[in-house]
Amino acid sequence: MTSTAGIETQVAAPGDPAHPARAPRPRGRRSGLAWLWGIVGVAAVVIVWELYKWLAPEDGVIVAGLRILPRTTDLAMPHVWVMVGRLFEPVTRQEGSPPLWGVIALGALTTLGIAAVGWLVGMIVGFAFALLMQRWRLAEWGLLPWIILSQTVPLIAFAPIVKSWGSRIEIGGWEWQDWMSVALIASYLAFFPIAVGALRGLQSPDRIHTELMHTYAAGYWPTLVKLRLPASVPYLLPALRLGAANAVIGAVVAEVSTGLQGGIGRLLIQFAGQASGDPAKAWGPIFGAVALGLVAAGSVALLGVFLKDYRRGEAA
Amino acid sequence: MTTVRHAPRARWSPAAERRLRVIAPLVVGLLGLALWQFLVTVVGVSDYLLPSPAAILQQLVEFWPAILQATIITGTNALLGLVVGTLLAILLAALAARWRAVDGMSAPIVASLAVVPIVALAPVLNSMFGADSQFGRQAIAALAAFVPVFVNTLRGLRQTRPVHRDLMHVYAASGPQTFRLVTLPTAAPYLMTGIRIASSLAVISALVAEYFGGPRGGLGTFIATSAATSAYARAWAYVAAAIALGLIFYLATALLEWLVLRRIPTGGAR
Amino acid sequence: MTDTATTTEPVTRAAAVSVHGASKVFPSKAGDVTALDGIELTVAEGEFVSLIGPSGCGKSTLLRLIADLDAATAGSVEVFGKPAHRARRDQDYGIAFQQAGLLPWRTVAANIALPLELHGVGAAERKERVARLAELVGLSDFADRHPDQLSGGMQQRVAIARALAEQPRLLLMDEPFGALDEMTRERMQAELSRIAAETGAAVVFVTHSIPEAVFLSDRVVVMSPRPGRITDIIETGFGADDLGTRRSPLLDPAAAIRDESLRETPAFFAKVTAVREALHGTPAAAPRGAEER
Amino acid sequence: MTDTATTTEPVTRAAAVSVHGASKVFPSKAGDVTALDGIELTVAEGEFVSLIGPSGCGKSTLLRLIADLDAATAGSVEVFGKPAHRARRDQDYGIAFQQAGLLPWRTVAANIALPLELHGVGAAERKERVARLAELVGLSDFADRHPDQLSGGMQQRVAIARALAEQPRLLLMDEPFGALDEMTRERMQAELSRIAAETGAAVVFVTHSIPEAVFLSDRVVVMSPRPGRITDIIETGFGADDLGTRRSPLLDPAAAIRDESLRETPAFFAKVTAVREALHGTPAAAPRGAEER
Amino acid sequence: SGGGDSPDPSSDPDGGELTPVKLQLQWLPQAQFAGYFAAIDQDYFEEEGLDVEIIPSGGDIVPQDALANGDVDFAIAWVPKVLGSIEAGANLTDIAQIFQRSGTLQVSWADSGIESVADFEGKTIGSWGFGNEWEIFAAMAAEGLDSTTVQIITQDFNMNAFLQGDIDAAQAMTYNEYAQLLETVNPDTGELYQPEDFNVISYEDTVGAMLQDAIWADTARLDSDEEYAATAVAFLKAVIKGWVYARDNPEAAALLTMENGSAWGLSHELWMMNETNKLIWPATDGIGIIDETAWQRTVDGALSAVNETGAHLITQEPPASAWSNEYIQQALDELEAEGIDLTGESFTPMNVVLEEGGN
Ligand SMILES: Nc1ncnc2c1ncn2[C@@H]1O[C@H](COP(=O)(O)OP(=O)(O)OP(=O)(O)O)[C@@H](O)[C@H]1O
Ligand SMILES: Nc1ncnc2c1ncn2[C@@H]1O[C@H](COP(=O)(O)OP(=O)(O)OP(=O)(O)O)[C@@H](O)[C@H]1O
Ligand SMILES: [Mg+2]
Ligand SMILES: [Mg+2]
Repeated sequence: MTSTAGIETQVAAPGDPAHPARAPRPRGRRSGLAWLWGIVGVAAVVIVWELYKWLAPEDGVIVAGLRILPRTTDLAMPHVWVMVGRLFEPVTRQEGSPPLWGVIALGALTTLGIAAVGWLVGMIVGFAFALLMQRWRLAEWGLLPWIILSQTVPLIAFAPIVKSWGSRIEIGGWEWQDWMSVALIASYLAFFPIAVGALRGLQSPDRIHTELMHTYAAGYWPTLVKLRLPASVPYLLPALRLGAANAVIGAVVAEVSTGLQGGIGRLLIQFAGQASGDPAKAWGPIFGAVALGLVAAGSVALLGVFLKDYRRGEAA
Repeated sequence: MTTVRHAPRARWSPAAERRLRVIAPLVVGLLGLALWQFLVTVVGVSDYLLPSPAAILQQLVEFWPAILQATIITGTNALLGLVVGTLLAILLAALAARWRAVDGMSAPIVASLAVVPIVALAPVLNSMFGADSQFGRQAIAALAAFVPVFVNTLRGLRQTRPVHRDLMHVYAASGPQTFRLVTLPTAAPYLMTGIRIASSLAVISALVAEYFGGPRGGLGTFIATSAATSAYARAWAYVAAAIALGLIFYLATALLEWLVLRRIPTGGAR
Repeated sequence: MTDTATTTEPVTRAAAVSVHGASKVFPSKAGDVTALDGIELTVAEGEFVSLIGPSGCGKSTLLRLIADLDAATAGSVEVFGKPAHRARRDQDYGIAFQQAGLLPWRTVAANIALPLELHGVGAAERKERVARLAELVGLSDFADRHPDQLSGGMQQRVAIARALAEQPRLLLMDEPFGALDEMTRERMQAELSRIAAETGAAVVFVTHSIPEAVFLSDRVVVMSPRPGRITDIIETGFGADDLGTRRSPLLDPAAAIRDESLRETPAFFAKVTAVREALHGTPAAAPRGAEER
Repeated sequence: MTDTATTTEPVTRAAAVSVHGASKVFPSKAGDVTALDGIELTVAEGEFVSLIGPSGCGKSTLLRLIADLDAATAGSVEVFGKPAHRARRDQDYGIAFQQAGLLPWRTVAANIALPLELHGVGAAERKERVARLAELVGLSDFADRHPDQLSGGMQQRVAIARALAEQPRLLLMDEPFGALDEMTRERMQAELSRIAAETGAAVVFVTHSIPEAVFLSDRVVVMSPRPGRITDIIETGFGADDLGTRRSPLLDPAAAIRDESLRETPAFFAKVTAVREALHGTPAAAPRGAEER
Repeated sequence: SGGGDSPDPSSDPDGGELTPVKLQLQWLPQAQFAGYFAAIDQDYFEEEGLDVEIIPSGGDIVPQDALANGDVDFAIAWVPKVLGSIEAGANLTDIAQIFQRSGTLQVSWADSGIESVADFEGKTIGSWGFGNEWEIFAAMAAEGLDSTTVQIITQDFNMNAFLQGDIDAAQAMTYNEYAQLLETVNPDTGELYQPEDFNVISYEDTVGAMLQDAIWADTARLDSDEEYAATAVAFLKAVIKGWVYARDNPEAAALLTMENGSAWGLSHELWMMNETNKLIWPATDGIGIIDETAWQRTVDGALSAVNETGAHLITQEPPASAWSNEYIQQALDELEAEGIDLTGESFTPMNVVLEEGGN
């Protein structure tokens, strides 16, 4: 739920961004209701899944040679209870093998750590770009198109380069670790929404406010600290949330791409390799990855609680 | 207290501004290319791993027909995905805007879709829809496009101004009339923004999905294949085509957005 | 002009608006808000009535009850002798708000045509009526412009034309000039006075401005908040030769049109002072910080 | 009260504002716009001057020249005998706009403290000054509220307190009450009159409202557009005992404070009429559709 | 036991200090690489004065690139892919051909009628891509088929595409994907699939057969850096001992791969161990010796293979430096003296029972 709101940064809202569309409702009841409907929504997906699996032909629904609805074999669509049940069975028959969910949780935590570093780096870089572009319009014109374009480069194409270049970095006793390559790639996905959101945020103060600072003969830094940074919070929060989700996606893909051990990306391909003989096992890390993304985006949303004074502009 | 006159940003005449807006990114791009070529030829970063722009260009020319073919395949997948994803998103957003229950129910699903990595989805979709068709990639592109379009459209559908709603009520207008005359035009700019964001996502998703199974022939396949035998110049030639494809999608949707915004001015009237 | 006026000829004897014992309560988490309480108000055909009062006294709410945009909690609201919702469905009134509320993607002409389109008026007639309305509000040259190409005053005139599109015998207006600067506002007031006289429509007009209310109205209804009540009704008596009703425009439309020079007469100033005193009670400033939210 | 007033004691003999032959041209793609042309204006210390005129006549532009938010194309703009940009750096004036422009994330107190913070006033002194200012505008009880918890009028008072924070001898205000409803507005006018008298600051006040200008000012400057020019200067003469300057508040602050009852005097009405006529030329309505954008 | 008495210039001068070595695998840890894990586990590397770090690979890490860039010291990679890299400018040498045979199969249903490469025409053929498709193209080229006569589908990580009929013939390694098929329940019988259910074409039996897992070293360093050359020999010695251990103790070696991060169950790893052993042993000339005919056959296949874009894997013969038996021979010679069985003439594969899901 939190990250649906997170995508708001992608909204280059035409017109007034803080224009309240509806009368606010009592907050507590509303979020309680939202949770309730959310649970109903998930339940509906489960029911549709099972109903479809029950009713539809094995080979799916094919129209004019194109399969428009999926196959219903156990290979393609395992029963929900089988997928969930599998989580609580051991990973392998080997003695002492931990339950599947434990391995997934561990992998998810590892990835979360890496993604967090990537997110931090992405935030710093994104913010630096935003500051640069806010300060000089020429920088904005010159850089922004490339920042947008950067996201059309398939990151898989340069994952090996990042790993290779990274592995050559050695400064004193400090050596580049493989997980840092993954974090770097994660930061590449995370920085984009943050740069764009922060730029919009830093540019968001009304003219009346910038002119006020001008009449106070306040220079660049006081204006930044007293005005632009606080004003950017409502834009920054969703951007950071989106950045967190992106960082997780980037970390997972980069783990797969660079072959890093220990994270959920590794589990995704390992268990996907076993999907023929044990279809339900492959779904475990998928659920794990989704949960991971939701947790990452959700925890950033918590930031908003601490910054709620800076979000008053949203309601006013 | 300081002598910095920061408030009025440097002012250029509108014409100069328009020119600079084009020139600035070009200069940055050329500088980047020059730096790249410099790293490879002068500093001697191994040409093996990071081919020079010149080498990439040469491969681009040599494999032009194949690259074009691959671009068309990936582009078609992305386009179909974008169109289908957009239509589904509009439909669901309309339902969610109409019924709170649909909104609440779709929230966790949309949120999940927004955070699920392609590498997790691709094998599953290949199993469900068959690895022998492009459908899996199109489905992934559609899912990738779905999220931003849905979120933006839903937002847009809620921007209907109370005064317009009152007006339609006063005219005793029917639900469909209100939707056609007020709700939809109000949401259109938001929808367009969503589509613009979705466009590059659709391209990149369709491409990355090719890494994880399905028919060969697209850009993703050949980036991977070329890289696997260290034909990096060729790989980057395909990457360049991918970037161009993403750019085309982005520009096309930006143009669409501009056209719609021109027909539907949002500012001014209160 | 004459044929817009013909619609008033088959006059029903019912008042344009009659509100009896109407009250409106909004439920809220911090307890109910009584926006209106025991409102009694009758607006005769062709009469111009202003509602004035401090913010939150329920002026808009009362107007919305008449327009059937909200339903009264108690009491009855009738428009031309029918319940408000019937009147709305019959399109017996036109309405204009503080915000012009034009559809930005439609031209001036298309905005004016909107209600006609919705009610299935044929294209040819629509075109002809829109042309006449644009003429009436002085915007014939701007028919093909979009709202964002117009000034605030011009937008408001389009909104008024739109409200008049179906030749209603009742016009409801909620601070239609509130967003305009004072000079444009005075000009618009004169125009509205002329238009109301020409069409012979009754008008219920919400405003914050005392001079505006006095300048335009046959009667000024003064309201007070918490709960919203009518505290005073002041007749202006300008250009009227019988009590409470403006001289029928059919007899002499020009006589009902207020002139700019009216603003500089002592009679005008006296009425302004009367309304001010009705509003403020005493002319002293309110205690600091006690202003309502 | 007295110690805010002490700042006016080391009075320089220079006028608060003196503008000579100032003009301002904005370049635009459709040719240059002459927003101001040959403006001559002097505002004495402690004097209250209003600028009034139709939209686009350059009122805001003139105020912005004085505030050094824009630079004049020709002519000179001096504030207390210094060039405008020196005066800005020296914080010789306070300013308030139509929108209160409070920072929504700061409390009332923190908003008032903003300029003090920026100019390195120590925490203790800041606190003490903010308390005094909040008291002055009657918002002591609201110091810890955030702007979104205040009404529009209260927000405007915070903005005025902020403008007064550095005890400027000149206050620049661009339609500060433009967004308020008329009743709140009248109350705010009375308060501003009191505050101006108490602090002894000169005020340059932009407004659209004739009664407002007349009620507040020692002199009303009437402007006309295209190009923006001063067409008339009208002295009100209320509560003044010498020409063009309000009686020094040091001598008798109370005498300078306008009273609500002033609005109902024939003298007031006469001045309103005078300003109206200066503005409109003839009292007739402007031709239809000719209103400027 | 043998480390001390072998001449080892890299460890001797340092007085017992271990030489750090990085080895890049070409996929995740599994029994395909059991020999290397065994060499670590059994301290064979340490005995040779080496401290070896094994780096697994993921989807996009190309082992020979990691080597060519100097990120690692040795890499495991298939010969044809490296030939491509060599033509692209990498300067690498195959110093030991661990797998003597190709382990690639093309699996189809028993009733599909696909009995040989010639039957591919008009069919949908699966491959993993990432350079694994060249063997198919080479075998097809030998049959006079070009890449446009079949539809190639990129397989993902499992055999679902084949099991669900999306592809007619799937690429499968004897030691991995083929086992995956046999670990899957046949919905018709409720039992696991049996070998009779499938037609299996082994590329080893075709002209397209190419050499697979080989140990690659940096040519320039071999030539210029004596210490590196000596390390290579020491490294190979330990690796050979590791593979001998894996041959003689398949269960222990299979378990070892699980300890090193494989997510498969023991049955699957044991199968893989067994099949991997089959690709290595018996090694007539000694483990790791590059058979010149097999090498030439691989080169010829690589020259003839053309993919659907018209791209060639290689267009000219690789340089002579691309392979060398010098180091492996030296290693074998030294180990010979220790009386280790380096040919595995007597190797007999075991019979592994696969379990459902490979868990
Ligand atoms: N939809 C609503 N829900 C709850 N309370 C409402 C609603 N609409 C109006 N109110 C309350 O009813 C009272 C009257 O509101 P109304 O808008 O009619 O006042 P008004 O006289 O038009 O004020 P203004 O001059 O500010 O427009 C106010 O106290 C207001 O808060
Ligand atoms: N930044 C600007 N660029 C170009 N033209 C401008 C600019 N600012 C003002 N103008 C023009 O200068 C003229 C005077 O504008 P100004 O804002 O001073 O008018 P005003 O009297 O304050 O009007 P209003 O009552 O609407 O606030 C107008 O014609 C306006 O279009
Ligand atoms: Mg109201
Ligand atoms: Mg202005």
